[in-house]
Amino acid sequence: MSTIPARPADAADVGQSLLYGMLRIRMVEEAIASRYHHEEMRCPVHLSIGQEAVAVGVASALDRRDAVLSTHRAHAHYLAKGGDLRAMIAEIHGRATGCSGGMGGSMHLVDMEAGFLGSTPIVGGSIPVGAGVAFASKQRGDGRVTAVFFGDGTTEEGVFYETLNFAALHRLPLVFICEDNLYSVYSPREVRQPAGRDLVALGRSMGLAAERGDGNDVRLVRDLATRAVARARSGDGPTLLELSTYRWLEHCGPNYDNDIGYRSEAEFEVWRERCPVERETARVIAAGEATVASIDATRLRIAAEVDDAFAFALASPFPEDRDLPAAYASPLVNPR
Amino acid sequence: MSTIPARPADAADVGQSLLYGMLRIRMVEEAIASRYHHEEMRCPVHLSIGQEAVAVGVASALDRRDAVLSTHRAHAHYLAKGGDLRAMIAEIHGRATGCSGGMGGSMHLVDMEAGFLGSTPIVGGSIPVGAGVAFASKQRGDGRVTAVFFGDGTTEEGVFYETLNFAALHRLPLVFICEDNLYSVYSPREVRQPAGRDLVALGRSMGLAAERGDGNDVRLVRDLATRAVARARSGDGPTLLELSTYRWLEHCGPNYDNDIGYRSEAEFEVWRERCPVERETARVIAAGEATVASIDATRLRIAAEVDDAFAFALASPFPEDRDLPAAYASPLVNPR
Amino acid sequence: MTREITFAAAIREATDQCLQADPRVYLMGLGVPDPKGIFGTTTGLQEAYGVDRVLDMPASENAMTGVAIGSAIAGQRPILTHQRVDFALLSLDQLFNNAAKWHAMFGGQMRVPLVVRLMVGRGWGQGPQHSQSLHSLFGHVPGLKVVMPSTPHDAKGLLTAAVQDDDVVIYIEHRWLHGVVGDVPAGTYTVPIGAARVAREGSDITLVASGYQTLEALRAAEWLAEDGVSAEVVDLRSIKPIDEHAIVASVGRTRRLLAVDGGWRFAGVASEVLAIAAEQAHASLSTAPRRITLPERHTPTSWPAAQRYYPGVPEIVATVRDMLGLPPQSVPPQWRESGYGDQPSPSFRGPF
Amino acid sequence: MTREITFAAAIREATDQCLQADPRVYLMGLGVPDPKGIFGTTTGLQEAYGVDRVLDMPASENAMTGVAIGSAIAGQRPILTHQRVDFALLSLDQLFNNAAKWHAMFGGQMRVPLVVRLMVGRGWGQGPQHSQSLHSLFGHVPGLKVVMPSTPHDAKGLLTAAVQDDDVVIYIEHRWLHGVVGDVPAGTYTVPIGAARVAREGSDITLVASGYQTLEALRAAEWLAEDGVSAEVVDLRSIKPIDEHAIVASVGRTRRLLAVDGGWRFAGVASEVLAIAAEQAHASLSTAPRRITLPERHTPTSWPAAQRYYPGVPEIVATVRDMLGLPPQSVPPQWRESGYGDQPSPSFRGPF
Ligand SMILES: Cc1ncc(C[n+]2csc(CCOP(=O)(O)OP(=O)(O)O)c2C)c(N)n1
Ligand SMILES: Cc1ncc(C[n+]2csc(CCOP(=O)(O)OP(=O)(O)O)c2C)c(N)n1
Ligand SMILES: [Mg+2]
Ligand SMILES: [Mg+2]
Repeated sequence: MSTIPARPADAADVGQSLLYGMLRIRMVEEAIASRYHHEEMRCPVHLSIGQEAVAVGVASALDRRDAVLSTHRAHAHYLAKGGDLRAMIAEIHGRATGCSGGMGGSMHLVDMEAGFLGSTPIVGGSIPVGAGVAFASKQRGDGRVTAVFFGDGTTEEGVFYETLNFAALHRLPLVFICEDNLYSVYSPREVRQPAGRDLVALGRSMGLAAERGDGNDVRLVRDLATRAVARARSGDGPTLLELSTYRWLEHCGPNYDNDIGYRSEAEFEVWRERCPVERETARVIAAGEATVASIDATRLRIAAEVDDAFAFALASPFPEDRDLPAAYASPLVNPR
Repeated sequence: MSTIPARPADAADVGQSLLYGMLRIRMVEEAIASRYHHEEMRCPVHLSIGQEAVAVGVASALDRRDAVLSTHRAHAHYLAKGGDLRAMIAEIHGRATGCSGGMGGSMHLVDMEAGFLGSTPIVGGSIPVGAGVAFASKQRGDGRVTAVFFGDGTTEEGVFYETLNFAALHRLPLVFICEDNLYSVYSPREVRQPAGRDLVALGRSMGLAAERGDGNDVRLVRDLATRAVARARSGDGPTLLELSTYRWLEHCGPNYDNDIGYRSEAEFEVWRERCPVERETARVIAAGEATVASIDATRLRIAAEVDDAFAFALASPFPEDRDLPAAYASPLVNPR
Repeated sequence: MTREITFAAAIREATDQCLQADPRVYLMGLGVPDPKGIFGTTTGLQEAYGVDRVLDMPASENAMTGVAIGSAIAGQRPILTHQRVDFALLSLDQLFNNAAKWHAMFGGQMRVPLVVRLMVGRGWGQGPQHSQSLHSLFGHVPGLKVVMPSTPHDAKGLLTAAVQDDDVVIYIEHRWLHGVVGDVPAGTYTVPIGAARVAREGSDITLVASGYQTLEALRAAEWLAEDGVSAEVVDLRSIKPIDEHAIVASVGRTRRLLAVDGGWRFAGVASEVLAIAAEQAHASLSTAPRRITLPERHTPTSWPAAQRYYPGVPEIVATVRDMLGLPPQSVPPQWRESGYGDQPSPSFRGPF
Repeated sequence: MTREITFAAAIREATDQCLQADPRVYLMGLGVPDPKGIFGTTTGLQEAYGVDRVLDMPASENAMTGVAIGSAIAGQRPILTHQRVDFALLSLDQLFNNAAKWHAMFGGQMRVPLVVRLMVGRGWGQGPQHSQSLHSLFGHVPGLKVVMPSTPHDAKGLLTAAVQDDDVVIYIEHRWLHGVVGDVPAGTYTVPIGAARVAREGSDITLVASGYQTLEALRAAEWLAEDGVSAEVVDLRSIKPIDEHAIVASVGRTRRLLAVDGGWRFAGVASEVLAIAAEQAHASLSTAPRRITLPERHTPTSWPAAQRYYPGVPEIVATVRDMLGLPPQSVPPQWRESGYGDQPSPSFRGPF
């Protein structure tokens, strides 16, 4: 085998495509981080390095027509769901060719083709919207499943609970994915939630199926998500998955920040050891599904794709005002 | 003994004072209902007939300096906490002598002396305010406990969960009392919450102590509340109590409404049988703590007090505009 | 062939026809299918269209607004109701941050054809938290349209237009209008969003009003006419977009302007009306324009105080006379407001 | 003896002094004690005053506002912060239904001495949900005071006044002001809430501005002066109560009015300024007053588009010249805005 396949052709390819998906996200995020100081990407970026397994594992359980909604930290979800890389990089560069035409930046990604219906940075804001998409699926019987991603800090917003209740009440085809990376910006869990908070018990008491798992184990994530998606698809209602993981870089921006005082280098190192990409790489190689050489070849292929996306973005024009969408979708009636 | 004591003098009086408290609320509410058609009480009234035991049981566990916040259905809580009857009836009549000076009506009761810090009709709205009062107590170390009352429908508002989290995080001296009367206005549980919702498990998963009980058994309520208040007072954090009960009259207004179609006469009859006042009356009589005659004497005493309150209200003036509070507490600076 | 029905019945009819015409339309709100049927505006609709299309909901205003938005971007056309505007304050995150922006912030790829029906309470002790009229707030945010009918005809036509519109429309109903009767065509029709109507022609002054205050302005104009003053009444019907042309054209004719709004003064719709006139009709104005709005206070619950709180015919008449340099004159009781204290009519009694 | 510090440092100093002076004062908000310290405005305060008085909080804006209210009625004096105004939309139920009304709706027996610090984002791709300037909304609701300083001096004085005030004060900080340097007395002092300031005297036209737009108005006035036009700049400082007298007095002197506001147009503060002038200074106005506000669109994230989105010196100068009947003239680059695109200065770079 020369390179890892981008999409699984058969069962044997699945592990490789999981690895491919994670590697690709990792390399895209690394490229954003390394080029951010050029000041061509003039918008906040919340990178997902260290958290790739959640996005890839969940997306691997979804069909292309299924829907995803996400947050400020959306690059991984967008890419894993099949969002267009060029359009994302162009959007982060504020170009007219960006996925939101320059209205969104990193915090408002969208790819309608890929079923990525939007990511927004108001904490909790996209959760009920995802439930609404699932509600429409239920009303229309279109068989679509919706997944909403959010962080551990988001479980402090009331709208999260309101949405759990509604989803359970109507047995919506919906999967809630909580990426627990221990922090909300620079605030550790202990200043935000009481010790011993049990989100799985909470989900169950609200009437959902709920499970917790290692969010850095992409195959476990895929398995949990596959069960959740099957449950949703068959009308058995929503599932809440809590997946533990860790963000390697600063909350917003391209740098490491273990030195500024809110977390320790030692803690970081523990999680660095649990790198989801390295773990899956080792597994794939051990299983003989890929070799170091084939993975290197894949890296080269991804690097070229990333270079192309940045070149595309930098070559794209900025939007003119006439290209920008109005606040209203329908023309305002001029009654005269 | 001639009548039931208004306040417990010693242990033997407790049961009687619980009964007294409930009887008094019942008779006040009945008087409001029977006189409502006079159209002198020109404001919405949400009566508590059938739900007296929750208010009285909880209040009996609180000290006078402890704080209570409540909702649109607040008469029982206000009276049980020691709120001034004349001021309440005058407020419902829109008089200047009302507890809120004519700005509140039935839905905004207050008695600062009695520690009744306010009731408001935006569902869920007073819950975090209660937590704030408890937070101030913690900051100041004043030993005060706060109780917040709300209905089962209110557990659908996000702010309820946000407040549970904060209260558990800071181990606030707070008791949450959910009066589960099966309905939110005319909407039964099944259109609002999934079957099998377990609020006690939910409270525990959020990090609170939580218990459920028969809200029509005033002694059980008192016992549960006493434990919760002790926990709060000793710094062991908040408790969520879910107490099942039933509202006899229409959601808002003075009438019975089992005929309009949202609930059955049969259901009503089951709950009518579980009348908290009758149950406690039987218990007190069986225990020899009171007699039919002594209770009748108490009724007469209460009836006189109620008549006095209505007479006081009707004799009171309406507020002049100059008596009404401005929107601002401090005079607006006129800088010139 | 005229047919008179109530404002509430007109809303129900529009909803019924929209549900009938388009399977994507659905209706959701606290109490929508209950025996009171949102003051009669939704009665029987669940029976006719089923529980999937006409449904109750949990008391979760913010999430339910998000759900409505999500369903709208997925192709549905929700109508969400709240029995008081005041409850919608819980959902302004979803309305302002998401509903108003979803179309634009994703480059115009999605639409949010959402209608939110909000009711303004008044009288019978509604008090500080059940009587706010917050149309100005909604109007401030780009991406939201805001309508505020004053007649059964417009109630039906604007609701139908709102449901057919591809944007978010905030539809504001004054509780005292539900019982008002008027001519309503039986078939489906729309009233264009963004078009005011000259509710009464006049030549001495323009009264710009909306919603329930239009009725007060019309009553004031009637009494003024008895007295030889000719007031034109412009019923905005839509708050946003506001019909600048209609305001400027009327002021051009009458050369005087009084804005009568049912909300608070500061940065309210009346401020906007005056600003538009000042910018675009400064030269036409023969005297300083004025505003009649709620006082800078919260609604008292006590009914006599509440009655004084709401400005109506007497205040309008007094202000108009003053603007025209006429001496004060008291308004006979039959021209004052409704004359029924804190109820719009004797048959309409609390609690409501 | 003058001492120059930044706007952010002035806020920190006011907070420090208030915490020091009154044990009832406490400070709460997402990230308050974190290493970034709310853009440097809270750095070190937790170390100085302890975790009970300077604390982080869960991402629960509505409940935390209620908690602040509850603690305030129980005698504390909370300062609550949100890093973006946009997040406060989640708490408008508590702010509008409770904080603004608690005093009045219980007959004046309680007070809510609460300060809510809200930050307006701009530039570096803040985009539709992180750059709203919603002061007009807060100003609309009786019971809330709203201040919006434009200088380090006023930032400190208004924050101290807000903390000492017995009402709810919404304190709005523009992100681009945090780095601005100016004279700030070291001791405790207050700037009265409700009093505007004439930031520059002039005789040809009055520019009424607030917050960051005051800087644009001042820059425009400087350039206009080079060109022989004398513009007076009134810095509102307080949005609510608004200093009507200062507006009317200035317009009485200059006979022309241009309101420059950083928010949207419809029923915004600029509308209010025009309405006040139309009502109270109609006869003084020699020409129609105008407004410069944000366009009726959402903030683009793309930086060149965002730069065009925000009106500044060029738009002010062009409008003033037009109002004075002068021919258009282009503004040299050094007078335009800051000249640094989507940053206020080159040292101030994203992400922020
Ligand atoms: C309503 C709201 N409150 C606060 C913020 C500021 N904020 C931005 S990202 C973030 C962290 C949220 O933490 P979490 O959900 O755990 O996501 P993570 O960043 O860790 O992926 C916060 C609080 C916001 N954007 N929206
Ligand atoms: C935010 C909000 N939403 C809706 C309402 C309308 N409403 C008034 S009382 C009520 C019922 C609440 O039910 P519950 O909490 O069970 O209290 P109960 O009336 O049964 O005592 C509702 C929904 C409201 N007042 N506030
Ligand atoms: Mg997190
Ligand atoms: Mg209930």
